[in-house]
Amino acid sequence: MKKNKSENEKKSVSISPKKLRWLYSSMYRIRRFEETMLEQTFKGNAMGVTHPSDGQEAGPVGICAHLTDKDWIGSTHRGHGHCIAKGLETNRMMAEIMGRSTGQCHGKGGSMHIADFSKGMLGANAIVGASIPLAVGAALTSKYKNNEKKSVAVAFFGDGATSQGVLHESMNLSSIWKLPVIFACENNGYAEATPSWYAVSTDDIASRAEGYGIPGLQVDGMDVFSVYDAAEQAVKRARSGEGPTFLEIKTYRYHGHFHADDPKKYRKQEEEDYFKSKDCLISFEERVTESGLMTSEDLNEIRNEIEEEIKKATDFALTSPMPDHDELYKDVYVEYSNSLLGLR
Amino acid sequence: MKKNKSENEKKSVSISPKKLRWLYSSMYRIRRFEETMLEQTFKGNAMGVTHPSDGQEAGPVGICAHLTDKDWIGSTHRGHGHCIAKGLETNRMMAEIMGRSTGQCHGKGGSMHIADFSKGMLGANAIVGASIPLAVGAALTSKYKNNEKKSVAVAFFGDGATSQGVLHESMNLSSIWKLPVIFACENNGYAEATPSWYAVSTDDIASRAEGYGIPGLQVDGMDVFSVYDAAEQAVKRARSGEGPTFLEIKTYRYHGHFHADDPKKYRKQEEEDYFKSKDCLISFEERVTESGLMTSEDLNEIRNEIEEEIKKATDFALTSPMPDHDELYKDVYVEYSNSLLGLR
Amino acid sequence: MITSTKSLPLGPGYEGVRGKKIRYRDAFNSTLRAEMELDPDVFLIGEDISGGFDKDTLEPLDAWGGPFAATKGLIQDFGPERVRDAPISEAGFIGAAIGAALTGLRPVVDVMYFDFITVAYDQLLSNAAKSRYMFAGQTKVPLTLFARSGAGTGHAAQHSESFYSMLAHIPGLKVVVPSDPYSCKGLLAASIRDDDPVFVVNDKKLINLEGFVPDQSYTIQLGKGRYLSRGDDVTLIGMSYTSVVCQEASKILLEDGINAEVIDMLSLSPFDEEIIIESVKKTNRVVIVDEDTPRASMASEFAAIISDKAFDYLDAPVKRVTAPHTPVPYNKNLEEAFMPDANDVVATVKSIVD
Amino acid sequence: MITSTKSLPLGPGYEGVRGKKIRYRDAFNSTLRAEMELDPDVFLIGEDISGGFDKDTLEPLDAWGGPFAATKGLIQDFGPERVRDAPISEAGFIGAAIGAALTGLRPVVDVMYFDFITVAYDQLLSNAAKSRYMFAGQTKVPLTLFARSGAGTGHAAQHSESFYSMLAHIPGLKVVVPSDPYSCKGLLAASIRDDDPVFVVNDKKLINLEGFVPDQSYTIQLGKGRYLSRGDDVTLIGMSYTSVVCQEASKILLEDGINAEVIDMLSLSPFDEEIIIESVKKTNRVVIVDEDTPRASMASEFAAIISDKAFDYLDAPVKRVTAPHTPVPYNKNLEEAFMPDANDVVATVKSIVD
Ligand SMILES: Cc1ncc(C[n+]2csc(CCOP(=O)(O)OP(=O)(O)O)c2C)c(N)n1
Ligand SMILES: Cc1ncc(C[n+]2csc(CCOP(=O)(O)OP(=O)(O)O)c2C)c(N)n1
Ligand SMILES: [Mg+2]
Ligand SMILES: [Mg+2]
Repeated sequence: MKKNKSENEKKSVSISPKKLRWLYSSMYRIRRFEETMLEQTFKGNAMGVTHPSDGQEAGPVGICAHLTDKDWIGSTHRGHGHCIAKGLETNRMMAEIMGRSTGQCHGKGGSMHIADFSKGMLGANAIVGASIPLAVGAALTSKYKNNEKKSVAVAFFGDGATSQGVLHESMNLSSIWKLPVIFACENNGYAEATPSWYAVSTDDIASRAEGYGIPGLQVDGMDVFSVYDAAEQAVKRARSGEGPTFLEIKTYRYHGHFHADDPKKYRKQEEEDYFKSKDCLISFEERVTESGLMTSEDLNEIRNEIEEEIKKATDFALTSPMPDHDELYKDVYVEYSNSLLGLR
Repeated sequence: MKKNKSENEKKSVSISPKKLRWLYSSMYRIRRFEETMLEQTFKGNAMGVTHPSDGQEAGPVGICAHLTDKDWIGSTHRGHGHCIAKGLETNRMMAEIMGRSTGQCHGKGGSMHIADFSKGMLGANAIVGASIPLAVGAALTSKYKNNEKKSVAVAFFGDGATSQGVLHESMNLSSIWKLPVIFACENNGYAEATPSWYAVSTDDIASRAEGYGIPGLQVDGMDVFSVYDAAEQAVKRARSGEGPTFLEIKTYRYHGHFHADDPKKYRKQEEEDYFKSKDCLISFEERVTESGLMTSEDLNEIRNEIEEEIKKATDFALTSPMPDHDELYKDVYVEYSNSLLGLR
Repeated sequence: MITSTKSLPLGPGYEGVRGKKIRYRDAFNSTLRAEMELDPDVFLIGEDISGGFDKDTLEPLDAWGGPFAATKGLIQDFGPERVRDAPISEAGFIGAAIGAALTGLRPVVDVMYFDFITVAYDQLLSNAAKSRYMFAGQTKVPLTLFARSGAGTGHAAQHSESFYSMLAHIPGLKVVVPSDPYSCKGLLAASIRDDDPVFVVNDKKLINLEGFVPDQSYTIQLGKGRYLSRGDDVTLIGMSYTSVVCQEASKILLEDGINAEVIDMLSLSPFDEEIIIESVKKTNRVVIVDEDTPRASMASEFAAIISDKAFDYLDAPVKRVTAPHTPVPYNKNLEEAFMPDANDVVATVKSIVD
Repeated sequence: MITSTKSLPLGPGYEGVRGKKIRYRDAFNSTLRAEMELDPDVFLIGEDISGGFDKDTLEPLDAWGGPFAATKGLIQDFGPERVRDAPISEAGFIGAAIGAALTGLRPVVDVMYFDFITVAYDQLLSNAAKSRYMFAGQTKVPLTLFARSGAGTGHAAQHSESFYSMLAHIPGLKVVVPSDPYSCKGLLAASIRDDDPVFVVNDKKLINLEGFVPDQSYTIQLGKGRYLSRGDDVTLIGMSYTSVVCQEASKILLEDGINAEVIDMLSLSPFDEEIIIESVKKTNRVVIVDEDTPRASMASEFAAIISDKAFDYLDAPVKRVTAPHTPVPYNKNLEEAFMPDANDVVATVKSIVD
């Protein structure tokens, strides 16, 4: 198995200024979205449970940097980062989390089910592992339509999800069918409070993929350039019809499992400190300013734009109306029919 | 991964005469049971579909040689060989296949659900893959009771079952919990008519186990001594508390998937010829007579005994009564209660 | 009278229409073929539907014609991309089929035995049935699944289930239970063309049943039942194979001067509330016949609907004749006792008709 | 009056018995503890029930007290063999629990959210529920599973199900739905001691409900319902949280001079047919209230039983008040509209009581 541990200090140079800007702004957008969402959750403005992904930004951003709206991603309960990296609008996302009619799913899906099919976002899924075969199916559509070049699929999932059998079924299927799919395992070390060293019988998850004839790469998920490079290879492989790749992205979630969880109860301070010292935003900032690719002013400007955007998104959400009562009965079936819908 | 391809010509010498006798008689018993059962199925005496395992005898026999009634096995739709190797009585098995009250399950289970808990046989299972976690559970009981030395569990399943996610979940669970379980994959090259080279994304299934921290061994399943040796290691590992082992047993079924299936439609004659040239009975006979461990007369005597046994088993089954009507309602729950049982 | 655009809930009565007597299985197979010809986005996934491959040429062999020969001949004509043979990974490939449906294809999945859907139950319930709702109509799941249900073939407890009521319970999913070659063709075509996930349940006991099937293309509207015979004394409600059982029972009853009206539900979700109410309002008595086990079943559902919406018209207790609350036994005497038959129905009718 | 051997189907009326007011969750937790102390073969499996481990000492941390704090404190006292933390492999570890049950242990499984049982549905239906039958009584499956059901907490479509009717449909499985701390203790103890597989459903809305619980050990017989209040005008049938809803409704109805009799089913499989029939024979009117979706549900089942066995006593249509046939929406207004409430019940009662 090829390890790929950000030895490629030079890589950033070959990325276009526009893309660099995109990488940073996307990561910062996720960070601020999650922090703001948490604030709003604690204010009682989210309607349910929320699972923040701050700390993990480099994974989805490094991968989605290679994707277009025609490519698909599947996502999880911890899905806001995937959504933002895939280009969803933060205002409609925030509105969804607040259960508003202007939300991405009219307030019917919520934090764990944000979807935007126009952006290639298949919908976040709250059953651990369950979205993995959906991404395989999107890749199947691509192959069926002879369209690998234009459309590949990425399944995002956590270390905990590797214990679900459906991942293994999905790896086998996509391997024998040579589907353009990427298995993106965000290994943040924990599934709820349970550490992956307890629950996962290997410390090299990527190596499992080899038993399925799938190349497995382990990457530093705190470094967007590492992820970017590995994803580039994987996406290329997919687009050229060579089949699936497995990426294990070593990362960390800064907050608890969900908004009200205190991770200090089960994680050591030094572990948190270690990952925070490698923070994807700070390391990006250092890298690009040191190499002269971007200036502090550039970065500052981006941050200000995003602050503004997130503020607007929050206001948009807070001032949006609740969905009509009628929404309860809509979209169960394509044809809206009262008689299908039971007794009240 | 350690390959173990019957280089151990000498091994047979160290096996006790009694055990050698047991190996041969068990294999022959399975062979004749399956052939007789097929005859009876075609005569209309079996009540449903039957899946013969002749050709595959060396696998279950080589493994169960190391087990006692306190050890457990889980089995499949193709389970008669496992049952016989585990010491079940052929008359009650035949009676079960003929749906008789004297059958192992009073005629309620049939060919695909033969069980004998007194012999450590957890019950055959007709859902592909579904018995694997049951064996893990039996191993868990053993560990819970601090009883690994006395009780280990073997999960038998086919190459087709390796595509079921529950196998992978079971491997991970038993690895992190260090359970005394053996994953015995009988790779006969086909799942129904579908070849494993199509459906399984690796030609080294045993190697997948390594991704779970489980040693994987590939053995010649036409040679009972090869299986015997590999199983010895695996059982020892389990009994000494070191955890699971995965055995891939390369084997072949001589008949079709089920009684009425013609395998010529999807298998090549030369493939069949190749495996039949390595037939477990013939190769055993050659080995033991050449090395002087047993004589042709010894073998002949065993065969005659078994012929007699199977004939008696068949007569026993054919002359046994059908179950009472009341059996329909029994054993749904432990407490037999009409009021639980619905409307008729 | 029969057109491909108009639905035909009422079944028989198609005299003058060109057609022939064929088996249920052949109606199924030729409908699959027709729908694949009609729409290039329709494709099949299932275990063994290629029936093996030649090791040297990699050509599919179609050894079995797929499970129950349902897909026979299709691999030759449509190739392995449109007849996609799957490993034994129901959760994986049904999940993949849902993903394909979400992204624009129309997958049709052979689940083989009905029982096996439990292995993929989460994909069916949490993804296929809910995606459209959770995502507020952004997407649809034009997925069709089919499988063989029912006891009667000695396949024992894990290959003989009829638990379609559990599927009909699930909002977002549709369930149909054709009972003859005619309804098999019309409902399968309608299911494949439908934009929601539909589960098509085929009772094994129907597979070789013969019946008249029009040559032309047609669909039967999902959610519509039909009358199989008319009568004034009692309503018999059947579904899947029990529609055949009800017809048998009605013939026996006729000899005793009891005129039974037989309704074949055809669809279980959505289902035809009107036809039930209409009939019971006339006959004032009803027996619901179902091979599924009784608790929280479709038989319960129909009884509940009737005792609410036709209450004022009922002259006798609402009766169910179902399988007992037991798994399916192997022994064929027991298995026969498990399945509701015409005698059970007749006896129950007589208990409520004076 | 209360003894550990005698069952107590009737609930309240235990004046003079020592006990205290505690929360449902605490009744659950202390009963788990008591049953583990009583029988060394009882052990727990579930995700996060150790609540993490210290990397250096390998000590369990019990960070959460398990999902919904149900297992809080148990890992410390019983250790990791009896409180076995599982990876996210429901099919695998529920299968393993069944295997352990088949070989002599009494596993108790925390399924966390009710919805997740679909991931292990095959193990539940094909193995847990059928093993004893298929093997003709050679074995038993003394397995208990528990999970949290219900809408009302903003968990949206995949974490809010109440589809217990699908489980009650399955022969070989038992299902209980305690509705207060008292029944929680008695039914959980009975379930763990029972030799068949039992699914204990805990509605999230009940978790913090307080109620009187006797100190002593007792069980409530599986399959028995109880009266929560007596009346002559109409029978309200509740289960799980809707028993609370029915009580609320009965108070409102009383203000309008309508005396409702409230039945709390407590068990769904087996269920207490007699109590339903007895009550309806007296009140002649019935409304069944259920948060599960309506089709082929337990509400349907009770309606079917009533319209058969109490038919002659009915003076009005049999009514159901249930969730609509939709997934659970996220937005809290919609979610509230999804759940049946006391006003829905009152309105329905008024439609059948003159
Ligand atoms: C099938 C299923 N089982 C359990 C859960 C409860 N659950 C939600 S998130 C989670 C942990 C997931 O861990 P991981 O996959 O590592 O993702 P992370 O939360 O770390 O992003 C669990 C157990 C669930 N949602 N679905
Ligand atoms: C979950 C499930 N899917 C499909 C089947 C149908 N089926 C029965 S046996 C079989 C092939 C099994 O192949 P393998 O595991 O290699 O065992 P073998 O028959 O070769 O012994 C299939 C697909 C089943 N019984 N259960
Ligand atoms: Mg994680
Ligand atoms: Mg095989």
